[in-house]
Amino acid sequence: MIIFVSCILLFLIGLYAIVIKRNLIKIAIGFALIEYAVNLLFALVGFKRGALAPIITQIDTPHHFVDPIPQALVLTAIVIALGTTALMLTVILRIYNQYKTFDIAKIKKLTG
Amino acid sequence: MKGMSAIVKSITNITIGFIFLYGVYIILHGHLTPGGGFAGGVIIAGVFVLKVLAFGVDKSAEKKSSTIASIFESIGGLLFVGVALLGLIVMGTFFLNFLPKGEPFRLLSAGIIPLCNIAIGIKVGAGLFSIFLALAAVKYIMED
Amino acid sequence: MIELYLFLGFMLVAAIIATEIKDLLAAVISLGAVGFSIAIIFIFVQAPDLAIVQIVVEILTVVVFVAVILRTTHLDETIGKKLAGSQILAAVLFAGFAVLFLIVSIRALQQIPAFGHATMKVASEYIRIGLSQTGGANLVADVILDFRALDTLGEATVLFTSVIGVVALMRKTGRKK
Amino acid sequence: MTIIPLYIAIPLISAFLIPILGKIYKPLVWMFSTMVSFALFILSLYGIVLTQETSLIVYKMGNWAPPLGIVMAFDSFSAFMVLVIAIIVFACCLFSIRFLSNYTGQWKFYTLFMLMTAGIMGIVITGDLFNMFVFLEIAAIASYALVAFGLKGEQLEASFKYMVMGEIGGLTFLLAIALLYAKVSTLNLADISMSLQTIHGTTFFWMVLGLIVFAFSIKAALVPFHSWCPDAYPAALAPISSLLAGVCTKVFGIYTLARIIFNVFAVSRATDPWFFNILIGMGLLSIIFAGLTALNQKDYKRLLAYSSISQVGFILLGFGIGNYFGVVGAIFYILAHGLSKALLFFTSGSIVHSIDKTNIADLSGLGEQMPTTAWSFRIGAMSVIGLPPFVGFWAKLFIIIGAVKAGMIWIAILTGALSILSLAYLLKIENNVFMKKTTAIIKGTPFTMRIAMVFMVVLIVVLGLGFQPFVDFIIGPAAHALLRGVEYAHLVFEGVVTGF
Repeated sequence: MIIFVSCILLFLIGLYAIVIKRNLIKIAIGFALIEYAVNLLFALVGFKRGALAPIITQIDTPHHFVDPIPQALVLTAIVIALGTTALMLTVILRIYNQYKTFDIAKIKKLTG
Repeated sequence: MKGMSAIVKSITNITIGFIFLYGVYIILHGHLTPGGGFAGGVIIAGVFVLKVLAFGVDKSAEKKSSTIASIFESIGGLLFVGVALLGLIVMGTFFLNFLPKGEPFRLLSAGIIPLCNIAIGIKVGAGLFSIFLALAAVKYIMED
Repeated sequence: MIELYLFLGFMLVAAIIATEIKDLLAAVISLGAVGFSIAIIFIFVQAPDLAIVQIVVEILTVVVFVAVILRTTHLDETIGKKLAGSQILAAVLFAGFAVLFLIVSIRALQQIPAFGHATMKVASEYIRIGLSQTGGANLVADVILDFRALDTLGEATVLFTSVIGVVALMRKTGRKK
Repeated sequence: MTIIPLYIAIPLISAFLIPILGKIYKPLVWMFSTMVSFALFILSLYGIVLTQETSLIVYKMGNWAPPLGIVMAFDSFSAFMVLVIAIIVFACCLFSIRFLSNYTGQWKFYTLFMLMTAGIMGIVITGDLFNMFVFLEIAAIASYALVAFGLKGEQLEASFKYMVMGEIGGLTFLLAIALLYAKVSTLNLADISMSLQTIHGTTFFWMVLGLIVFAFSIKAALVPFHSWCPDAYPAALAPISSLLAGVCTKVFGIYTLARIIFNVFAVSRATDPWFFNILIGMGLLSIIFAGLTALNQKDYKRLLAYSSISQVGFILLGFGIGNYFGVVGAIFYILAHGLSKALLFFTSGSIVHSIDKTNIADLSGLGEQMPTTAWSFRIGAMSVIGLPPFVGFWAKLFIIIGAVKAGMIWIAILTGALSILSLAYLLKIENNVFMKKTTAIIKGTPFTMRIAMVFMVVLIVVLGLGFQPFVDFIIGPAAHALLRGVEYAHLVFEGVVTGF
């Protein structure tokens, strides 16, 4: 239980960085934290106490493995997170080049 | 981008081949051991990143390598979809594992899985290298 | 399981440092610490595939972050400034939301199987037929490249999309004169 | 041979080919993209024919039986969505040809455009929860990049805002998937639906559904979470605004929400009326708040963006009514609003292309100089307001009939009355932009752009006049597909498998 809750805490720390921080890089860091939190929670729910990593080494022994599906899904999710982070950093870099600041309070061309 | 000192350069020269080989190993053994196309592809991208960081590139080389990377990326993607479509053409189902499964625990087994791993490896390696070039090395990518 | 708690605690501390420190480079290094502790946790929960991918992706993420910071600035000027009124309002709203979210998610987490007792309805089927039907000994590779290959095609496409997106946004000018 | 995976494979392969084609000969890129989108349009018509014969086609990826592998579940609702997507994608492609002549990096635009198409198509066809997330991310990442495509300051800023909001939505959805997986240990939508029957109504059930509704209300830009939308639509290039307003928000938010509520969680008005009343409330909030805000807007595209948010509210209202006519109205509204709003954003693009201004105060008297654009605007606007005989009228009528049949007279009256809001803000544009006289010389609208607008106008008029067979053969079955609830799961497991 504490293990799952610490994932939720990591999620909230990331959300805090996104909502409260005014620095663009900090917001990107917040996103990375949220992505980690969800990935970690997903990987943890597939764990089985006393089981082995899901790689078969011998054919005839009885298999007692952890759940391979969350591992496969988290693999996909990590890559998606990498793609999003790269795109977000590109937008941040271009914004910096135009406004010379990371402070979102100073970047206000849009209203509302 | 400028290169680094002579020490970095000579150490890079020694290690770069081994890292590349390790990446290829990870890709080819993806169906037997942990790792696979994605992890191996990132390692291969790392080889090129290391090379660029250590030796530096001039503008024309940058442009050339980003073009080559984008072509390789398209090829990797087409290879992957191609394997999927072959399943459709040969046996009538998208993504069917239509090749013989082979003997377990051998390098040449598991049907299309190693092929897919290779396609993903090429694609990921090329793609991440072009992200690195775009964000770190080139001032701006010049117009096509 | 004491080592698991240790790394979870380390992860949370590093995450707080990453959000609060003034120097952006240090923040990114702390982010790297979070990522690496997660990679180690993956090893503890018997997920070597994930650990490998997490490590290489973490390295690449940090490299990209550092590349962007080196081309711009590494000081967070917003730290230490007086909070604006809207920010205080946002902080209060966020605190309320966080408490609510925590309570509701604890209620929900109590209803899923406890840590270490995965249900494995479909997964046990994979374990049973995985090797004989696909021929791959690594069950995770079997899942991502055979049973759920469409996800992997999607994953490769996401990466392709973001590469094209990065290249498109790094053009010199948007419009022709 | 079955065609269902081709809806995803064709745009995907063309996206991989376009970078190579762009290096060979540049004009090849737009020719190829237009051809591909036309082919998709033809294929989508064939999909409608397929679903007339069988109510649900299951396509097993890699020939694995449902809970093991990923399946594509293609029913009448999916077929209808594919048709709407294909129509608007084709029109946007046509419109982009000349519009993009002012911009650099054409092959990048078309690659992202095709990736986005592949993503949207994937969302509506897939029968697997995690796969839905993956396609959602493909389409979303492509759209973030496309919003910033012009590289101006406000475009980058809008893209960043959109990315922040959109990713919070996406990651919340992933969190919900993780919780759901921990409980039911499967990812197939049909299998989840079966497993959830046993825990229907528990705290866990509502918590996960709440997370999903939260995630998709961000993606659909419903009112408390809409703030990205009025920035992103005006900032994007006109064809992308059309695509975003016409199909993206509908597919990202509304389609997914409807599918998950009706078919997966199998909630119905009969069992849980309070949940549907919340949906109605959210719909009304969007309609009223965004409609009133639209009245004060000074920018042509921003006004249309608020109008879009308000119209999405009507769709949610239709689903919230929850009986057959309400759902028919909502589904019809997806089409009606997609066509009309895409057309209105086309007119904004045509104005931007000619005089490069979008502030309503700076524009006047364009009616004489740009007759095609002006008449397209008028017809699109009448359809949005809901005047007969255009397609928007019938959609609204079905929602009102649904409300009356459900005994919610006041909702029926409100739906009719709130159309006046749309009338008010669209008249503002008509009066200022198209009516007055001007002396300025304006360069004409290019031929392909006019073709795209005329294509949409023809569809709006034809579907408006011939709505009866359309409702009988396409929308009615789609509504039945949604309303059959948990029956969906049984159909997937016994589903008709197509092959050679």
